[in-house]
Amino acid sequence: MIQPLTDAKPYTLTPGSNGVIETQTLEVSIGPQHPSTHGVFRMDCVLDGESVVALKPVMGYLHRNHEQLAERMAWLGSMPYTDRLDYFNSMTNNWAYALAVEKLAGIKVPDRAEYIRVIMAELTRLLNHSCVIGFMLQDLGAWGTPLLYAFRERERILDLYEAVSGSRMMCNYMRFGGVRVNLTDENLATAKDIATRFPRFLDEFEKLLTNNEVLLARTQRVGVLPKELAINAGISGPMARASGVDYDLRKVDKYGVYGRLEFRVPLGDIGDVYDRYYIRVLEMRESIKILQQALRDIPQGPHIAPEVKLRNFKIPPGDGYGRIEGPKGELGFYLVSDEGGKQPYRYHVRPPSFINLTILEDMCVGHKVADVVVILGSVDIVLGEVDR
Amino acid sequence: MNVSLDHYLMLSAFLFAIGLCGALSRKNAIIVLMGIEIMFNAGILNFVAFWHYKYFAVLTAQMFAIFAISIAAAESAIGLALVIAVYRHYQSIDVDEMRSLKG
Amino acid sequence: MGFIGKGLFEGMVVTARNFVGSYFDKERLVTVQYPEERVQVPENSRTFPFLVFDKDSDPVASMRCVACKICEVECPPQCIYIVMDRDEKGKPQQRPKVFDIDISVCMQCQICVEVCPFDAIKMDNNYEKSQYGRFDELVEHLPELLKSNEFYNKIKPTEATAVDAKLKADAEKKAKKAAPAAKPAATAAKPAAPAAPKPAPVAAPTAKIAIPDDAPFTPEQRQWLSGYLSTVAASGVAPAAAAPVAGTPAAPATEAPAGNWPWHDPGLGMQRRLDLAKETPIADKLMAAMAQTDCHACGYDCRGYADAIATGAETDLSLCLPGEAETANMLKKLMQEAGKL
Amino acid sequence: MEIAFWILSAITVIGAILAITMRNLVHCVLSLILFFLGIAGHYLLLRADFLFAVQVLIYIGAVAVLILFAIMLTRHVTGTEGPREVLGGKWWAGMGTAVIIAGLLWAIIRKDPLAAMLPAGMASTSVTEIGRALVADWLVPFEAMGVLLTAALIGAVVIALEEVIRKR
Amino acid sequence: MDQVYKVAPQLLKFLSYLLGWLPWIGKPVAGFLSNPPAWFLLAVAIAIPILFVVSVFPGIFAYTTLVERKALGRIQNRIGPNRVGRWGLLQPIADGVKLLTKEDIVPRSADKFVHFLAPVIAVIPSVLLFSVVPVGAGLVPVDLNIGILFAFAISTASVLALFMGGWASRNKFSLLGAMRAVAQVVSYEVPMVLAAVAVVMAAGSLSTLAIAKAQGGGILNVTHWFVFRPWGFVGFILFTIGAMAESARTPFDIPEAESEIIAGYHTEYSGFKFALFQLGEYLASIAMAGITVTMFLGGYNGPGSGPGILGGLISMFWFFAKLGGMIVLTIWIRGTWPRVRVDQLMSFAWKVLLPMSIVNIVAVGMWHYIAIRPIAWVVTTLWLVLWFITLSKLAASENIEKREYRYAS
Repeated sequence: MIQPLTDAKPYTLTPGSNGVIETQTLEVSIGPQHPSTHGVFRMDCVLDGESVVALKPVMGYLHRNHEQLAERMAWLGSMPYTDRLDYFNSMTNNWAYALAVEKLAGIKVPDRAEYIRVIMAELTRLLNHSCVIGFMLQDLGAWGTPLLYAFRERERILDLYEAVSGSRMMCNYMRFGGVRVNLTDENLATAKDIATRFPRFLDEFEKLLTNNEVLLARTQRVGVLPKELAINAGISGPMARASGVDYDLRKVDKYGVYGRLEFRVPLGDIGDVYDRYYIRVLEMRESIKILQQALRDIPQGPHIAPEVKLRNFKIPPGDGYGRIEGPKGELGFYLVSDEGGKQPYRYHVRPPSFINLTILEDMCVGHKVADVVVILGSVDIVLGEVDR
Repeated sequence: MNVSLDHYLMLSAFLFAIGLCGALSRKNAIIVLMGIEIMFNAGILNFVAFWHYKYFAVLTAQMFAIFAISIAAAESAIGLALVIAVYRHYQSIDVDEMRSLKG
Repeated sequence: MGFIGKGLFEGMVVTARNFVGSYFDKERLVTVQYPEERVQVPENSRTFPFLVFDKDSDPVASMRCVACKICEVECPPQCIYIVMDRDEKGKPQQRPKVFDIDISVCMQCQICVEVCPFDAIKMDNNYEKSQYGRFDELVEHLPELLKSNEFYNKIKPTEATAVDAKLKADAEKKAKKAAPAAKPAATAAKPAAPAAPKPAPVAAPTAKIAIPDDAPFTPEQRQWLSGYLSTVAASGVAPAAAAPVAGTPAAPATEAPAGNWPWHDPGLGMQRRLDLAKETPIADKLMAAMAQTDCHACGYDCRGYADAIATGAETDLSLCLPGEAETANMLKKLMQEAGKL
Repeated sequence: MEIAFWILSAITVIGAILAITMRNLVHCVLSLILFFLGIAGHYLLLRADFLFAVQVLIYIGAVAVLILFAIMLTRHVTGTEGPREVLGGKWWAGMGTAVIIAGLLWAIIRKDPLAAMLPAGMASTSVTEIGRALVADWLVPFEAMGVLLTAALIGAVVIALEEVIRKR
Repeated sequence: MDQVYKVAPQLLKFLSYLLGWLPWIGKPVAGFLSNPPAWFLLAVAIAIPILFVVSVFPGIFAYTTLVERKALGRIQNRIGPNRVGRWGLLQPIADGVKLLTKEDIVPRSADKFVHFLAPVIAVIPSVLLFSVVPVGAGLVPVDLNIGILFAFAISTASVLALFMGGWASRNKFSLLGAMRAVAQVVSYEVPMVLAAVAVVMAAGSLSTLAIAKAQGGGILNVTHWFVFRPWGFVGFILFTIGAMAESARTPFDIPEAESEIIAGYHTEYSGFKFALFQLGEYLASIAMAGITVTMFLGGYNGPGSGPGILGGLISMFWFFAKLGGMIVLTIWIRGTWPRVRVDQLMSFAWKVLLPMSIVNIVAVGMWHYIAIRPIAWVVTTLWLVLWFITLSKLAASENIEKREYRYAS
């Protein structure tokens, strides 16, 4: 299914092979400087007229040595760097890393901290999904309107982030064994306000676009990802669920307090761009439910496990893999601690957008060049995470 | 000096010769087609010139011009389709290389 | 599904509503006209670090930073550079001579603030730091970094109040501890070292006699005097003279000892400290080799680190940041002398 | 009138010559468009408004664009022919024929008594008249033309998509 | 032009009255103007419409960009330009200065001559289009008897500029954009012309002035607008879609789709050449809006319009108001809809618009031959609605499906 591009297949465009009018194929390098590659990402497309006959994703323009840096740094020192992986979802990145370290060090997280984490993660999901849809529609050519509506809502969530953690995007909020700052009642009220207000935004958003014939025609049956391919390629997150793979770590692992919360996992059947769009809308609606439950149930208590030291934090030798259901898919951190235990011996990130990106060619070939950017938009990548 | 029919006839004869030259001497099938278009236009110009200078009252010349333009359009469509078909077959649109009648 | 074009039409209704709404509804029009109006940043908001000092009259002397270099080490992108101030004799001065933060490298993660044991470095919320240059202009030096405690109180009232309360409590605790210790020191003149049995010659006079800030001395003199007096008091040579010179009867100790360790005074030189600890067990000697700031850069206080080395729990001898290479070498030497290395 | 005639004639002739002599195919087409424009100008000069519009609409809007498409479909997109020989093997024959025909026509025109004729009138025909003529006197040719165009349309599609159809 | 020719002597007299007090030259100039020779009158009559077209419509263009940015901003809950002058009123001037002072970059491998020529050619057809747009009662720069046909012929020519620009840039994105532009304009020309044929049939003339005149009368000069006829309404929608595609406005902006092919054919243009492309594009869009207004929205007709100075002014007001309305409509659409794909664009043109426009021509025939108006209304409406439903069902069945989503247990 997934063939390496060194394979000769995509480029052997011998005349007469496909039977249509022989046109000269055009090799177009979309990116690294392009309005809709969502960063410095390049797609080497071979076009036959407007149709894509081969596509090679080229990554690494934003490589920042994340893993090696972390291996030369104290455990805590990597926490702000995880913010910069997927800069839209720093909260969930923090959580995944904290979860991995907590597993490795055997730290118990207080209940309140778990609830705070759930609240933050679901807010992040709302933020990410609304913006992804906005970006995707931007790629579709809806000239920024949906994107700016999404940004308007994102602003409220970011304001809450800033009030809580001090920064809008680079939150650096989670700590091993809890969170850095406790949520005040005022913060909780803001979160509640967001949770009540968001459905209204979603309704407006859907009215703007879900039934829009142009959108339907552009997205349905475009970039289909079959279920088998999704499973084989290790796709996770909304993309896998849009293809009908019932895989949500919140249900599978029940990490944090997700076991106590009630929510459903929407599934698509076809796995095209429209499914990926609509699954995200439905997931946002579920996230709001989770938020409301978490805000209702959040207990009083400490926000961080008191025994965890900030400095000279050491972990006994061993390895551990912590993963969460990030907005983009399964975000995992694999950590190995060795003698001394002051820094990770090995630090590996399983970035969802990178792995989801690997099947870009399989989804794009045969479609028009205009679809490529939409399919890329529906994959939902952040180059900070892809290239690390 | 007033512009007379003479001038137009000379002009169109000249254009016709240019078109013929292009159609006969260039290798590229598309240029050959373009030469034919030039010849067509020269002919149509003749019609219109005669209409203007002599048969002003009747529309026959204009009708001829209209029909000629239509036919030229049809001809170029077919011609270019043929060029594309030939190109697909020979990977070339050089008229010199189209030697066989067999498809 | 209705007729084709219904979805298109509905979308146009939504945009029309937004168009009109943006004129009347504050919820919709969220734009802020930046240079004229600014959003009120939340109290927690953070941008770049600054250093807190307490007294406006003398920012450098009253800054809380002791140049322990914890932040320099812990800073993930390594954007802090500290050089400890030393007098001409090479004695550490308990404050940084150079404190640079490269704000083009700083990623505003607040880890320096979290790890600082002295509440000396805090996060500013000034987000207008753009400069015309890319290099020197983006490095902040000590003068720019120093901000008063009032400023800190102004930008982050809640946090700063808590910090002030904590510092006050700490100071009181230390003063309380110091007070009983100081009394024997004062009376120690005649009984000549009234048998503080276990460690070191004198029990009490470890109290660091600090010259008050309002005393008529230059900072250097003050520093020297404090050290001198402390030494004198500790060794019990001229105890009676101590009080009058100190100016105020019970000089509030800014840095009180935690135990009966006469060498536990960062104002003393290395040699002097080791002399004081000459007759003591290896752990105490090791402790005397430390910089005595109790900065926790090593993960312990000075006592704890010494004990950990002595018991073999800690093998890394280079953890004492304020002591720099001097301490590390001395530790190595001591360990070798003790035959443990 | 005279100035306009000479300018337009110059445009036309230059356009035509460039169209068959330039090496770059796209330049050829652009010159051809110049030629078409010149001819259209001549129509305007000859008071044939409708033909002017038809000329622009069909030749520039359709034929030229069609040729451009054909070039794009068959050639390197830059349209350059490279160092290859652009003239056919018997180019001198073509040139000769053209020169002889031009000479013949020239001689005939000089001889013809009609040729020195000056304009008969200045009023232009209205579109209404042309329209009426097309559906009255010229109905049969008009319909035949419709059939021809349809046939050409289908024919062009069939020829160009031959192999696709065969594959299916 | 004819109108101006009639009014010109009065105008010149007024001018001579104004200039008469000037020393030295005042007297002779006033004398010359009050009794002008024929050639001078003709020159004035030619110059005034040209000046009008060249000054008013670029002005409209400049402020269209401002209105577009403001309106899009408000649609997107932003403020839009408001720094240069009050409400950003001087923004177009600032933009112009900026574009004029920008460095003009020509790619090294570009075909320099064609690259230079393309933006110039882009503007010419757009300006020429205005020559047949009547801006008021009897006020049309040139009343050609082939008016509409002329407009179509000229607007087709604009595609050449796009092709030249895209091809000469030697940039693959530009070339893609150019090919898209050519294919799109050629395809949409057909349904557009056919939609216009319906109007021409109803008005019985190709002259734009005659078409506008045919829509006068009725209650308040409004009820006879063609858009208030079943076929006219359908024609209006068809023509508007065609005009938007022809001038590459959203949702048909695929030749310059910035999210796919950067900026299409003007990717490699900067500074003033880019400004010329923009000018040409916007002018074409405005001119197309003007022709739409003339053909379907009653042109200059409106309450109070008519001959004479006052009626003329009112008719100009109505024309420009409707033109503004059309511009706002395109901006509104731009702020709302996503872009269609190139193959969908083609199939939409050939499978929906073309049949619908032919059906519409038949509807006009019915309208013409059924003498009793109510019956004509019912019959044509039914005919059009039935076809519309059929065609839209056919089009929708290809592309659009209704989805249900399930939840994991």
